Amino acid sequence: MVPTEYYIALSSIIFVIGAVGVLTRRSAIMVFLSVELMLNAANLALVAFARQWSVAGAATALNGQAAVFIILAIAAAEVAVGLGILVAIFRYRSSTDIDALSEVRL
Amino acid sequence: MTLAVILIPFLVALLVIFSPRGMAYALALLSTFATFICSLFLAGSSPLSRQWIPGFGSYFELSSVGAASVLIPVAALVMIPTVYYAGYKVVERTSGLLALLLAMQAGLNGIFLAKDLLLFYVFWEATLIPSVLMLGIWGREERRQAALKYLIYAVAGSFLMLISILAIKPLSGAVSYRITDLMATTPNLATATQIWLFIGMAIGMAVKLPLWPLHGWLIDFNEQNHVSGVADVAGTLYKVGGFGFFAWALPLLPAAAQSIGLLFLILSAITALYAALIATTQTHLKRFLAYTSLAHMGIVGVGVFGLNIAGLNGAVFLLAAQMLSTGGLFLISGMLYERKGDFDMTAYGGLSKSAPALAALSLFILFTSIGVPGLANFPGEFMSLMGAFQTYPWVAALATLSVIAAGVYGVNAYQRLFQGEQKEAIREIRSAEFLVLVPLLAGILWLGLFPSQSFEHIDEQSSLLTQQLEQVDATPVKLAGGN
Amino acid sequence: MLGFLLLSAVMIVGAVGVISLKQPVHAALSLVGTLLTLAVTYVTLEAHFLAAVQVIVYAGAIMVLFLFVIMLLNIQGGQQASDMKWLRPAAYGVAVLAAAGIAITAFRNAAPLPDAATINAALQGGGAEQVADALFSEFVLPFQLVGILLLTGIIGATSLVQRKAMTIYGEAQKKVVAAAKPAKAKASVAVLEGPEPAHIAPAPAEPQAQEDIEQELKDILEPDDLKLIKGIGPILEGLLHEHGITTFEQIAALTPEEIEELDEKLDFRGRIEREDWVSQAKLLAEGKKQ
Amino acid sequence: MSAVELAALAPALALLGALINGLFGRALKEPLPGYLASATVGLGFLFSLFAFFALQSMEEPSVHIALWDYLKAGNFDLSLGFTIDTLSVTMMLIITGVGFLIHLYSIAYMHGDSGFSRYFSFLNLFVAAMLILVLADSFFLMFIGWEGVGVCSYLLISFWYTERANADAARKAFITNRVGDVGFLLAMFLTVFAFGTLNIHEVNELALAGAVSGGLITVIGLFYLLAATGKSAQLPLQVWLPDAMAGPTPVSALIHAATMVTAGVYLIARAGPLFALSPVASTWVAWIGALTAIIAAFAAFAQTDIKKILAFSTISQLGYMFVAVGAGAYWVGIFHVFTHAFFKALLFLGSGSVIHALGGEQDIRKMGGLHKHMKVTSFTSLIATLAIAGVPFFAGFFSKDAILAHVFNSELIGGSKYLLYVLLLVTAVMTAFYMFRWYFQIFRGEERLSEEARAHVHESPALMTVPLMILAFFSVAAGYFGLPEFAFPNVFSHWIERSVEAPVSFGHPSVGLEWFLILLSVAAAALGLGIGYWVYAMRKGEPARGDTGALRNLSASGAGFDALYRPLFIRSSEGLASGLSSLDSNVVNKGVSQGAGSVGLLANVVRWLQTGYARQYALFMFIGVAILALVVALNGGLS
Repeated sequence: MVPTEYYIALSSIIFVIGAVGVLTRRSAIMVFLSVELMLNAANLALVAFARQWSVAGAATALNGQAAVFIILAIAAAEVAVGLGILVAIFRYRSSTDIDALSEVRL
Repeated sequence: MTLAVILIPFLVALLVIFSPRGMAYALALLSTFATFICSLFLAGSSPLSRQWIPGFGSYFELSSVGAASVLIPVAALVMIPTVYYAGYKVVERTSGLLALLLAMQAGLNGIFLAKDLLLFYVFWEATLIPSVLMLGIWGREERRQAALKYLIYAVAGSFLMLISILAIKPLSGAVSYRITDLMATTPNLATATQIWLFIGMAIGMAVKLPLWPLHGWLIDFNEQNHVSGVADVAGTLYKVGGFGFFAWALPLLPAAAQSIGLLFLILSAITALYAALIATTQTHLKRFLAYTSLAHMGIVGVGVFGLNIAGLNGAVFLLAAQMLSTGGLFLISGMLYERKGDFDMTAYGGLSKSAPALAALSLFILFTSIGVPGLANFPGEFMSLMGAFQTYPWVAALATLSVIAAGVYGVNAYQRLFQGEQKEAIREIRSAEFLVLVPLLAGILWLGLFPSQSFEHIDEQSSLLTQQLEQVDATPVKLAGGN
Repeated sequence: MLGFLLLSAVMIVGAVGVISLKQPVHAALSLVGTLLTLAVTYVTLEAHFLAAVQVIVYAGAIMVLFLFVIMLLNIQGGQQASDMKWLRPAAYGVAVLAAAGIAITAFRNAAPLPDAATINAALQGGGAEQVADALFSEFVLPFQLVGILLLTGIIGATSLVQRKAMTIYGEAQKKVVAAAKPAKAKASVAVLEGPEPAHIAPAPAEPQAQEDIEQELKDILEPDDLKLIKGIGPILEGLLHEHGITTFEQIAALTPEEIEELDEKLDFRGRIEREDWVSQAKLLAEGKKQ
Repeated sequence: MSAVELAALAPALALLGALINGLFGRALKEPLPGYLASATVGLGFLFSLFAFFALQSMEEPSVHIALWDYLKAGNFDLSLGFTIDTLSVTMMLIITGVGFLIHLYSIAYMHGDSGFSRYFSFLNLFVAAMLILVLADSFFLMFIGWEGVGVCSYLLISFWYTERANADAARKAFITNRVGDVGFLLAMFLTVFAFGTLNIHEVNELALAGAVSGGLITVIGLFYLLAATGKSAQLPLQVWLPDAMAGPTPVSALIHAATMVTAGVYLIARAGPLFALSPVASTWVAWIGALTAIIAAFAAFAQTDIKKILAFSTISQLGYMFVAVGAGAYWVGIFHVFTHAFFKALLFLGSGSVIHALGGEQDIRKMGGLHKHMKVTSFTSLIATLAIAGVPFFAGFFSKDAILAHVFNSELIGGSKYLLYVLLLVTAVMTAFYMFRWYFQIFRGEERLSEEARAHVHESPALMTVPLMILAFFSVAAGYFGLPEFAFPNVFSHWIERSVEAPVSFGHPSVGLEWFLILLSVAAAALGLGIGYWVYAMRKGEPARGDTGALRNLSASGAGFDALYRPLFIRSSEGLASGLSSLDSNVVNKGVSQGAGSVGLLANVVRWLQTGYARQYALFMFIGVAILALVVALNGGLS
């Protein structure tokens, strides 16, 4: 079996790729896609840890996987609302360039 | 009773938000009356103590012993006409404003009653929200700027204060955040540690006091608040910085108070003189009032940092008294604005002719504000300055000079508004408006003529504080009358 | 190990694709690939139920939603040059450091895996039953909360997307009703007052009204390039968008009063009339239909 | 309640009158508020009389009446109470007696004024405050009255507020008084510092017992002196009193001549033991008094306003009183307060009668020959003029002579006393001179009335002339209470010295010298009157010549103090205030909102970071993550 650290390394790579995407892409939808990458990287780490810490008969063995399930559900909600905002913004400005959305500035 | 003065306004505030205008008004008024009546029975009411955040060693502890049983009734008294006037004068989103006023009162009472440092902080911050919202929603054209400025000052100050508050328990090894536990251990802290903690707390409190040069928010805050002056009254009640020093910073960190109190005393004296001088030049009515109240706060500071029991008592008393006088003046500014739509004092003149009663009442409150004896501010002002004089004569003498400037700005304002040739006749005070001022007048006379009871209450707390202060210092603080 | 490396390679390539492909559709598809690979990886980690959910919910439902939005909004790739050029190299640098940090930690703290039998006994393959056990005992409160969150999300998303269409639909409905009455009585043409956003469209009869609704919906979702009107630049276009004007038809239908109002609100100083936007827009609108 | 304690009701009565007139005055028909106000003061006078007689038959020197505990802080205790002793009762008699007459007079004088009830409300309030001032058993309560009379003075000077000049005059009076009040405050702070109490009796006892060092007592004394100069219009705070004439004339009579301005003298007499222990402070008091006396007398020369001449003469006479109390002759100071109250009130009321008769004319150049139109006013004014000039057998002669004699014999103020004596003697000549001018220009000589005034002129109604006559009687009679001690029985000194027990001793020169001193002061009065007669009656004086010498201008400008103070204090403090104001709004306040200024650098850094670009914020966050990860990694993992 492949040891956990390899999965963690893979997870971290996917995570930073996602992060780079968030930082470098200007289209909001692309930023969204990159965020999904980051979420999934975290999920991968959780699943890997669930296997690492599994002890026979322990009730906590599946905690990692259960957490992943919850993250999935939250991700679904996030995507739904996020895309809704995206559509609203697009209507308003006919663009999804997030650099143009700098009203939060003081 | 102890809990009631917080719960009544708070719960009614919740109700009021969702009520239609008329009902909200009635409810809010009822609440202020109920709170006032409850507050009268505060002295001697039983304290309250429950575990609150056990892991943190924080208690939900309230007690009315001391300054609270003076400040809360006065604030409650001021709230009655304020809410009355707000419901009567503010037309847009009245329910919301009333709810915020009540929430403000609840938080304020919490600040005065809290005997647990964390609880105190929570109330301290909680009151920030209604005051910002009132400014941000009901303010005038440049309210956003003003609110932002206020927030920056308040939040930055509170942040430093929070750090000190969180640090004080672990550093001192106290078992809880209750003041009794803290007071038992914190004086043992090294002086250097105390000074750092003190500075953190002091900045947060100095912003709210406010102390020069951290007073920048106050002027815009008052200038931009709703023209009725209602929110300014709430803001006036909210000047709790002096109370913070009195009730927390000084008793907890006596060594720091002894070693750097003088710095703050000098700043207070500067504040008093500086603000009073500037007030003499102001022609914008609300800015004028802002500076006058700042000058009062300077004297409060002088009383507090004089570290003398007479001055401490006087400062807290002045804090209560100025609620009445400054609050009254803000309400009068609202009445004048309603009549003429202007805060520029030079646009007025000779109003005594058409509105003699309004002029007389204004003069009465103006005289209160500049410390004419027999009226509310005077005992506080006198004792503050006198107390500080016993420890640091020169600084107190400097601050006393502001009395002259007070005379100048007082008669300047009266002359601009009410004397001279009448430029334009205005409506005489309505009976509804008269009712607004009556409770304030009663309070002013009561505090001005019979302050002894209030001083007794305050003394219960300040004598504890002076004991703390004496513990640290090898050379005891010279007390008034101690030959 | 070989399998893992292979999966990793596919996943990384997919991830890089997500962030580097120009067209959003391509990027999304690349993400689907990555997610599917991840599902397979879950299987190797004894999480069968999650693998299935990953495929169904993530690679399926969520990604379809993405694709739908991308296509609905017709988002094109291609970026203008950013005014924060330094951001890209900085991001790469930080990314490498962060990844290195995490990886180093992982390898330095490497612990031996429990033996296969223990894992099997504990996870039991991570089937639906086992995960459900955990969810409904240990995680029951978070699970409920997630349910509420999803519900809130649905409502939020619906209201965000639907608001404008709903109002327009409501207005159009009124028009239909209003139009139907005179149509029955005199079969004449009813002229109606224009709702906000400014758009006056005669709705002679029911079938036309229905078409109108569709047309308006289309207007909202598909803005015209107002910059084609001489005198309107990107800034003015933005301002007009803010006031709900996105199509040529809307400009063409502006009444003199409305023009005056707009002029004042947007501080155009009479440009609308001077440059005769209305007739320009009329021409353009006709051109669009053909 | 004994007869003595009844006196404590007097301020309450006046306060009640003020309250009724203030609240319901507008509902009352015109003369009623006036009679009501007069009644309260008159009743107060009766009570004072009871106390006066009761005190005479009493063993103990004073009666103390506790009012209520005002406040308490630590072991510092402020309780309010009245002291009724010979000194305070004397003052009460002056205040309520003269006050009563002036109230009556005002009913006629203020007839038809729209602020009739307001006027009487203020006047009553003033009497109440003044009574509190003199009855106070502590400096603190005295300060309450002290500020109270200041406030009432402000209200009454600006009584006709629609004219800017009146409001300005009131403002000036109030602010100048405030400067003195700060002196009072600081003096009280020092008193607490030194004695631990503000009770006057206790302070005096402690001081006499030697509980406090002489240096400290001197400083305290000097601050009380500053307070006294403010209220009593002495150098350097005398500038407000001439302007205060803007108020109604009876107000000038009551407040700015007979009562309020004497508060400074009263204060020093009350704190007599304190001053007696400090020759330095006493010398200061005497010198300030003497300088004020002569400078004010000089300033009175060129005044043309009927009331301003009297204002400067008031300042000058108050200077005399200061010299008296400075020399340690406390009863003499009070004696002059006593006699001065009558003849100065009479002079003012006489002026009021003239102003009333001429329909508001106040310029003495446009008067003259009024004697034949208003005989009562003229005769009574003549009596007052002779009294203030120090002509023998009139009240002013006795008190002024007592002052001169006591200065000459004083052992408290040391070597400079002869110089002071000469100054006062010169001032006496000047006083007689300008008072002659005052009387002659108004009542004698040729008529210079304007057409309008001529048509208007008439003797005032009985309500005004009767008080004049009563005051005229006392302007003569009051002096006989305090005949020269060396040859006659002097009831006044024994009476006052029951209350003021200050260890001051005076030299006792030979009887011949005493008579010589009296002769000197008679000569001074005669000389002044003679020069006056020569200049104004024989040579037809100033109205013919339009004199405009530099000296004359200096005199007309009140010795130039206003011109000096304007740049020195007023302009400079205004400049400072507006400078601070712009500093505050441009630097201190802009600090946060505009990123510059006080918060400066930090604000700029924060602003640079706040670009509004979400991606940039994300980068910062990510940098944080990377740092965390690296720190954990380099620290060797998590465990």
